[in-house]
Amino acid sequence: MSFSRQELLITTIARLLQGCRLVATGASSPIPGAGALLARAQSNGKMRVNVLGSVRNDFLCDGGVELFDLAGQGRLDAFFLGGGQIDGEANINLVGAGGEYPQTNVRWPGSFGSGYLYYLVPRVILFREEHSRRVLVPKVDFISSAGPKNDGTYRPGGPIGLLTNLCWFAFDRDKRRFRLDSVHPGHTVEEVRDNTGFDFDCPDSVPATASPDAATLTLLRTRIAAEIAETYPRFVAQVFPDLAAAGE
Amino acid sequence: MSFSRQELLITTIARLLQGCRLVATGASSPIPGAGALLARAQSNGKMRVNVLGSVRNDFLCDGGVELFDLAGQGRLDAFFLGGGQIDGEANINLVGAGGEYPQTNVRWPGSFGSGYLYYLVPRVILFREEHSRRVLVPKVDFISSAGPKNDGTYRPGGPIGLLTNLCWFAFDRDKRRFRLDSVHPGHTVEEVRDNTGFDFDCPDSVPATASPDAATLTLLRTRIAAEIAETYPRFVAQVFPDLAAAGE
Amino acid sequence: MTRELGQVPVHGLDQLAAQIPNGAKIAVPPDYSGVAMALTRAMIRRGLRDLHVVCVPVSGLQVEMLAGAGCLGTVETSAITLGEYGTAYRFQAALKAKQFRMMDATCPAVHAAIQAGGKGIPFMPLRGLLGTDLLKNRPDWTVIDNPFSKDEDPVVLLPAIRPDFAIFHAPFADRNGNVFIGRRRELVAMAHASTQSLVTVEEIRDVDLLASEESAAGTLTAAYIGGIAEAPRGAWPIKLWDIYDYDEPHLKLYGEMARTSEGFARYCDQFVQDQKAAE
Amino acid sequence: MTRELGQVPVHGLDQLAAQIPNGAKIAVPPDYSGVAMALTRAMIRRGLRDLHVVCVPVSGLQVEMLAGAGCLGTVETSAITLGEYGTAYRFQAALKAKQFRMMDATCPAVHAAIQAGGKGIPFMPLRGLLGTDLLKNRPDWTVIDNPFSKDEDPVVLLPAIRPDFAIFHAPFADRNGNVFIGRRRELVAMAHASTQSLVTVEEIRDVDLLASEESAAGTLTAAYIGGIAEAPRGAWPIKLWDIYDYDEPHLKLYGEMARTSEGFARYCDQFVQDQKAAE
Repeated sequence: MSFSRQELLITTIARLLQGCRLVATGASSPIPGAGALLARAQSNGKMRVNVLGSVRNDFLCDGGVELFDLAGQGRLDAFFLGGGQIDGEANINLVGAGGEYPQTNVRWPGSFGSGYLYYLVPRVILFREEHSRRVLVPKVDFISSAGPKNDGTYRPGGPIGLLTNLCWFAFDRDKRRFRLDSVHPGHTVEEVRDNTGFDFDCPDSVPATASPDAATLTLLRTRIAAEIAETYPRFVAQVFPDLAAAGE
Repeated sequence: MSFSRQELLITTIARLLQGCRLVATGASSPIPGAGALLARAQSNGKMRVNVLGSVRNDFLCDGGVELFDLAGQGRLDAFFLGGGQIDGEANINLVGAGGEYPQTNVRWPGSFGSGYLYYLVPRVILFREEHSRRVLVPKVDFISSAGPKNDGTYRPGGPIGLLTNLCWFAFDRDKRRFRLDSVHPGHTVEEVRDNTGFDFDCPDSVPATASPDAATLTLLRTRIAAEIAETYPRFVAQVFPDLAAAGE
Repeated sequence: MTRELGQVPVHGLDQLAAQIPNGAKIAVPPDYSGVAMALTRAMIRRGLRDLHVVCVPVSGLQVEMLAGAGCLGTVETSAITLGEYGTAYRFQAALKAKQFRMMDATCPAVHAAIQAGGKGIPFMPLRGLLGTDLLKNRPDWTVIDNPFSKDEDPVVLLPAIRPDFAIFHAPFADRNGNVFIGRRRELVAMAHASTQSLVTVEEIRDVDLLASEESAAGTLTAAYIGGIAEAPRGAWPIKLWDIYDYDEPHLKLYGEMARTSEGFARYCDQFVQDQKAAE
Repeated sequence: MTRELGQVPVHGLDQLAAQIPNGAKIAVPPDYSGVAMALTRAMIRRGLRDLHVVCVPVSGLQVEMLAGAGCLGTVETSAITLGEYGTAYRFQAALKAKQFRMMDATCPAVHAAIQAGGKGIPFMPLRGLLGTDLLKNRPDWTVIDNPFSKDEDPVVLLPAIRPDFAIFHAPFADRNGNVFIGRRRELVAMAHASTQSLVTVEEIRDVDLLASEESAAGTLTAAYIGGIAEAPRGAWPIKLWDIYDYDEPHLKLYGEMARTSEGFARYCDQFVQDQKAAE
């Protein structure tokens, strides 16, 4: 069965979430949301997923702070962070680039919960579809949240890796470096190298990112697409047009 | 109009609460509760009263911590504290007496919120009906909450005085001593002196505690007695038997 | 097979009590929030030992009975009181006999330390407490100079409390294991701070508490809950909110029997051991 | 004479805005909690200056418009975003022109500092933040060594935030001035931390929110509220819970007009000044 770029990202995310008890997704996150719901469907009822913006898949009752308190309690196993810039030590920048802070040339919305969740959530998946030297820089201009330093400070959380349109980088916490773990079907190591602004470890042979099997794709295109459509109808209309059409 | 001991205490408390915006009473406090409701009735709608254990007069919605948070915010103007022992520097003991802590000879329930509210609430009224050398001691055996020390530590709150069955002692925060301010009708300075275990200032002439006027007594015996009966029916049956009979 | 509400297992009372090991740290609520008395009796039947009980912020008959049954290792509380139903004789006797460690506190200190546990922060500051024998007898508390103040400004820091279990009784759970707690927010704080909550309920209702804004506002979400048992009148002989009141005659009977350890033993024979089948 | 709900005065929108002086510190909620946009337009009409806006923990169109109208002195927030409705042009332009002081934060830091304000404690610790430029650019935050840890353990302390006003929009107030806030507990935290809350509501209902446990659980009690104004569709063009949605065409129109300061001025002429009578 053939699959789209988004379907590969979703199924890859679902694989990265295996074994989690509690996963949350933030604002404007249809692919992580679908990935988490897929992982839940495959977990035999062992995983809880909280999709921000959902009604049916949001079980929080204690206001906006509860997600952060869950992380502080050690209950939140996985979360997703992006970045206007991400560097090779896994520092992320959600604030702005160029010029002098706070009068940066480019200003993004801001750090949201990253300055906290990145430190507390054991399995943070860095997720940024755009894979370019503009985004993946040698050094971020502003550290919204720092990569793990191994300096002995309290830090149960941190990145397990970085997923883009081209590849999956695993993050090696000891070496404080990314390692190219798999390249998505149809792309090459050279393409990754050309479009990455930071240094990373690269084994001699890099496998292709595992393709989803037919059963997983079917599950995704039916039940999961329907579930995520509640929160992200436009995303579903675009990525799963058949389901969207059937639903109308 | 004649009045009972309890009615004098209630109307005295109401007078001490004049000008407060927010007053709360704790568990097992029918006289402070009635005093607060009387003060509210006389405040022209300027006072809020929260009676612990009431349904109609409890406006808190944020759990047991809200009362303490209100105090921390500076919103709670007055509260009542008692003590198994109270000494001349206004230290109070709600834990136990004799022997060595925690294996005291006598053990009382515990400090409840006193170790906090006494420091935060500007107008704490110490209230203990029993006026004896057993209660009013030279020095408490255990400090559940300390009298003001004027040592520069943060302390917006503290006692304004001590009300007993015999008298009203005002607390002089500068001198860290009680001053006998008024003796209840029917009692004498000598009686107070004989039954008080701590030293206190005593002017040459001590007035009698002001008796309630007829209008106040009428208000108390009708509307206020009915209001407090919701929370303390047995108290009302005992102190306002006419109202209790009429209500049956 | 164990029945489940969503991902929350439903147990019998003794099964639920069996989740708790000796030495566990448990958080319990005050009478007005809903005390799991039926579960407490199951804990006594189980013969639990060395429990560290954190009262949020006070307790009554629950700790009194755990004391009488020798279940306690530590009591952390702002008060133990049976209110107008008399003296906590078994608690006082066990305290005097040094059968447990006593950690006297003040209500907002327990609330703050539990909130710190629920936020995953290492400590919480609290005003007040300076100059008290409470502070003097709590080596686990510390005083620092407020770093935000120009002048000397000592402030007490309370280390976070992270109980193993929050244990309480509530009116009902829904079909997904969410529990209605109304405005008893100390239950939320206890549940957030604890590794898991063991909850008894009057009944399980085939509703979804998260379906409406009103009911969701008074709900503890199932993610915090490790097990539920149905226990009609599970707070008895303590009241439950405005649903049922204290059983006054029974509490008077308890007060009389519990004056002596022998009397307490007879009480337990009659109302704890023999109630096993009933519960 | 002003109408009152219990002890809470009911004002018109411009009267309510008139309570706020220049330089006031105001706390505002995120879009999903209920933003008082009609009141924000009244604040712009009033020509307020030098406001210190604390976003709990983020904001969008509200701060964007206050920036465009020159009302801001300080913005303390974890993000300013119009989401899919485009770029916050006026906010970005005012920031670049140094028209206000920017205090970048992370969501749980704002929540924690507001909660500290509501508890009356001087500060709250927070994990995380170490090594960030957020911390480096917040001289009001400080780092101490956790006094409860044997090893070196730096932890950030955030000073409490005590705004003058919490400002938000809610579905309804009851006849006693209590406000239904559902599970939007950041509104409770904001109200507790602030000297008073100025609240707009879709409607005033002749009910008593404290009468049932369910409705009381989702209620902000009147004691915190300094004034209420009725403002049907008062969050427009932002959504209000599940009661009404974003006005997408209007937000697109705003996004187009607000690209330039001239366009923003025309927008204000049309939708802020001229709406005075309507609001």
